[in-house]
Amino acid sequence: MIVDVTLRQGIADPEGATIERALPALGFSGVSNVKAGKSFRMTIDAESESAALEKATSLAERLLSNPVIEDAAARLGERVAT
Amino acid sequence: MIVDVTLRQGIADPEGATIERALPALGFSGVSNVKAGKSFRMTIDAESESAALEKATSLAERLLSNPVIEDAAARLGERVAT
Amino acid sequence: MSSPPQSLHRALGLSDDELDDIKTVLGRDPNHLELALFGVMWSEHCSYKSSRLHLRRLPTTAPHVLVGPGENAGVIDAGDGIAVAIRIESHNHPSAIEPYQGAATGVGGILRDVFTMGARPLAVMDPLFFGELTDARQRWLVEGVVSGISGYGNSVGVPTIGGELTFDDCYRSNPLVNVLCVGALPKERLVLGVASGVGNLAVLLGSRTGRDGIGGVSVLASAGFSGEDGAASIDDAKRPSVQVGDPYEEKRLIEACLELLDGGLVVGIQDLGGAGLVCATSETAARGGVGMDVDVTAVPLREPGLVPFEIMTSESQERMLAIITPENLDAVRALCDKWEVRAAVVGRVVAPLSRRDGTTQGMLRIRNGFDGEVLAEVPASALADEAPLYDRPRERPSTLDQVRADDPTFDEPVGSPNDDLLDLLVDPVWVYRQYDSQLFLNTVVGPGRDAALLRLAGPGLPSSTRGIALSTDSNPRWCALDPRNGTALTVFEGVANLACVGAKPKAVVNCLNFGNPEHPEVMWQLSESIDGMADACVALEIPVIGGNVSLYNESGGSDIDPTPVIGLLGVVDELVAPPPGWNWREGNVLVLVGAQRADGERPFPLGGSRWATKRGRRGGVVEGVDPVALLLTLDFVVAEIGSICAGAASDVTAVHDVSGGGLATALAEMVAATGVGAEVVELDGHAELFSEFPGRFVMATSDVEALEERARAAGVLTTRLGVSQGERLRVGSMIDLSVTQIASRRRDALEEALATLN
Amino acid sequence: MNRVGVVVFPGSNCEYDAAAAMNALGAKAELVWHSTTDLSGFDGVILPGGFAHGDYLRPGALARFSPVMEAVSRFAHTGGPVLGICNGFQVLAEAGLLPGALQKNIGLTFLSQPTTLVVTSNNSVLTSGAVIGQELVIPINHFVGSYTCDDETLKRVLDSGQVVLRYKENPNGSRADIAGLANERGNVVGLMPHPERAMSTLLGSADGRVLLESFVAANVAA
Ligand SMILES: Nc1ncnc2c1ncn2[C@@H]1O[C@H](COP(=O)(O)OP(=O)(O)O)[C@@H](O)[C@H]1O
Ligand SMILES: [Mg+2]
Repeated sequence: MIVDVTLRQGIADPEGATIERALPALGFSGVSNVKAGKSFRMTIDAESESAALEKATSLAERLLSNPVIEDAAARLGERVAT
Repeated sequence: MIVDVTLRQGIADPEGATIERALPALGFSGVSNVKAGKSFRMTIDAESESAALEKATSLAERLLSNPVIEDAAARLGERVAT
Repeated sequence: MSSPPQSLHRALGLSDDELDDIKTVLGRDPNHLELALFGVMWSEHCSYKSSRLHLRRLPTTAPHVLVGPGENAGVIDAGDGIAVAIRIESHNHPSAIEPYQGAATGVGGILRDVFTMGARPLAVMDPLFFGELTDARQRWLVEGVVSGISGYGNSVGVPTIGGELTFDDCYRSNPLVNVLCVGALPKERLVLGVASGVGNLAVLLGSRTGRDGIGGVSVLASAGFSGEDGAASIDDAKRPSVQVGDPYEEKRLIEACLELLDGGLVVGIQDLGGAGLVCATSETAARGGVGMDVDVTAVPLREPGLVPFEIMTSESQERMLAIITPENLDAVRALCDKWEVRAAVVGRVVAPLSRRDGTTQGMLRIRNGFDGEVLAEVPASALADEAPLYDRPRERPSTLDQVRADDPTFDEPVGSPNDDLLDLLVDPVWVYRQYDSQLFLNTVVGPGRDAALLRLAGPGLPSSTRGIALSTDSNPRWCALDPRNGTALTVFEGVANLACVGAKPKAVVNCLNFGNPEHPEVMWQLSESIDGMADACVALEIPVIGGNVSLYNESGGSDIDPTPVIGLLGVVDELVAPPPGWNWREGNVLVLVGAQRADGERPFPLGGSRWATKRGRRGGVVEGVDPVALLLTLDFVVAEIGSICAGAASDVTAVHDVSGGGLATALAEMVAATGVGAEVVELDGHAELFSEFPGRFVMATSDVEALEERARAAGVLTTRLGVSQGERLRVGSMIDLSVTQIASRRRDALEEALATLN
Repeated sequence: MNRVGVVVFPGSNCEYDAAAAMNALGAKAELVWHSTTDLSGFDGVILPGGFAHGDYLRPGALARFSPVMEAVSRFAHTGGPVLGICNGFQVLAEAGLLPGALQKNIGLTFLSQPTTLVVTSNNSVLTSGAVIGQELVIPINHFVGSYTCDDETLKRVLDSGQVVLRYKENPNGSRADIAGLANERGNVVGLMPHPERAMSTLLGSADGRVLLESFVAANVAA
């Protein structure tokens, strides 16, 4: 299970902004809206995928994020095909 | 575009371990292998999805992760119309 | 300019009377934007409308005061061509909602107040107050606040050298996070936040503006939390978008601003704090007696769609407003580019309007484009200085006599004094270990002792061998019982802390954390507390050069205990050797120096002591201290320790003032620090062990006759307490503990308490 | 050593302290802005402590791309003495001038405290004047100071005497208690503790002198 924690819309993201500012000097152009976030991977014992997802969501909201500034969402652990 | 950065196998993850230790007391059982990672979301101007992915991968490897301790992978997020 | 609906002013926190005042000032109805500007500027937080009347009673002048209260920071002349700036502020309400960012932005804000004066910030202190450590939420608050201060302070590169740490359930939903900053500057670089020179430009430096804390600090800090659990109930309209601190931006801003000042490129400079741009522009204009045109469209935004009201009142962090001449614009831009600091011309200084009576009035005009539509036009001084002044009703709490009568001083002790003593020992090392306390190579005494002591040195300062000492103190339990006496004793305690490092007090700053001023009992407490501070400062001849008032610290209708935090700044004339600290050696004689008993009916009062509070006994009487004896004692200790700092040989090997936890705690702390035990005479029961009245010092000496002789000559009382020796602390028949037991308990108490809460 | 360049990145904060320590030992320190591309004329280079580029992303991750780093790398390759203190060590590791990486402390908090270090090799510009086994009390001040590397690298740096300083009591979870590390040649050294903060008993310890004196005594292309 993977929990993604991102800053809420409108909350300042100094880390993302600093990385973005540094990019042109490193030869990366055309990159914008850089946002830094956190992710947590874990194994959850549960009867079903939906039960696991529910558990992860509750974990995400109660422990892994601060809802005042962050959004959290849980997803199943397979890599999204690219 | 989203870049996920995770600690390499075998590298100590005190953050993940601390979270895992705290879980039972909060009433979460059956959660194991907690690993803390980072994610970076960004918009990349590119001609094609594959070009964007290539750019993101290069960014992931050259800047967003430290190969001594971290793995990085890029994947597509939502597409933004330009 | 359409006029707003009836209730808009109330939603903005303005009373009906205040709306009438605004109409009188303007001679017409205000529009929405104007009303919003008044709403934030006339909030309690920005205008001090409930406290200003009382603050006037504080003594604020002395020959060495260069800048007193009212500016961004107070400034004294510390000698050798160096001026020292100091300021304290609260960030209580934001920290209750998001402890990390609340505390972090508190540090950021206080630094800006200091470098605004042209001073390089050299040190921070952080008095903190939380509920008892009994649940995971308090732990979350403690860890969040401490890591916020650590995360911001360390990264921005200013050492945190001390603070306070108090746990009491009155702070359960209302943690207090106060931050003090001290900085230094070459005397001639002193600048004030003044706009002058018609045609000059107002340049906004630093971060882009977002919807951070709109109406935030000002509105939040001007209304209590309604529900039981502060954070849970603030969900609604009052919840501002939380401000996020960026220490890296602030670091570059500090360096850029100091370079601008060194280069003589600015006329005036002002930080953006509570109430953001409207506050900075109206205050600078008001101080300079000029008008200012502000172009809201010129303000760099972090996100699209902000309306003028949001732009003007946003509390986005890490921004400064510099007033410069147009000729210097290019140079200012170049310097800002070097530091990667954004610089945008957002305003112009304009001539004040002439009024019919021959006086002039500087107008703050908010415009849509420099030559565009005028969106708001109000007298700058009306916003900045002319908020209504309230003499709110005051009333001595009706329960106070009863509470005072319930005096724990004569309680029969239950259990063993050994356990009582162990229970009182807490080293906040878990907190201060997270703070860089040594940057700039000035820290002679860091956190964990009586006062912090710094060399008076820093980049760009004239050379000096002086030192500055800092202490923050509070005693809410005393102040709950007797705000006047309690506050005076708190000042005395701070001065005693300075004496332990050989420093003479030069200035006081204070942060008055109180409950809801609309409660007459709270106003009485505030007024009494201010009088107590004034009395103590007059007696000691110390000017109060700055402060901050944080009201509405209440939740669920109950107010915190009155919590005046006293910050003291002292100077050591010659600092070439460290003060002796707590490290006595084997075989020293231990002497109690100063008053032997309190000045009242109770020789060893326990009302408001930590010993009594631990037992749930919160009543009693706070006795006074004889100021004459106190002054003699302080002078004596300052002379003794000051001479050691100046490099002289001395028989004095250790010194520590008696404060929280009383004499027994002071002895145990010294035992823990040195690893050498002590054999101490019988004392007058648990009251003498644990009574906390200030003005007493434990000194250790290798030549007791010589010390006694010097004390006698100075008119200071001494008694021999015993001898430092062995591996146990024994006090008569009452205390018998091993050195390791004391040391490990003291070191681990806090960390263990936190660890049990998950 | 005559001229020492102290590199200043935006966000550095120990540059004045490092310069003061150098000057106190008779060298002449000059602050060098990170956009500099030429370090010729310097006899030694220090990357000081602080939070270069805010430590955003990872400490040192952005700083290693600062223009000055190419010059630092050239200077190092020609044998010039390079010292990275705290953040400077992180930058050198990110830049690949020293092996391994630094992670968050095991306790997940910033640590500011005195530590006792043991000199384990004098095969470096920082420890050449110290005695192996000598104990030094020097403070640490970091959040990201837990040294890590793979097993192979660990064996190599231990065997070759590249580990120059180890903690007597490991405060942060560093592998093999590593506090300071040199490159193979011994001219590039990084350490997490702050020797410049241990230059005088007035401030608590003078044990850092022996290290910085060694550095000042080092010669280019030693
Ligand atoms: N929050 C904190 N941050 C940093 N240092 C602290 C903090 N709380 C307490 N300290 C330090 O711990 C020591 C003990 O504090 P305290 O018991 O209040 O001292 P005193 O009784 O002498 O006033 C002081 O040096 C103080 O600066
Ligand atoms: Mg004290």
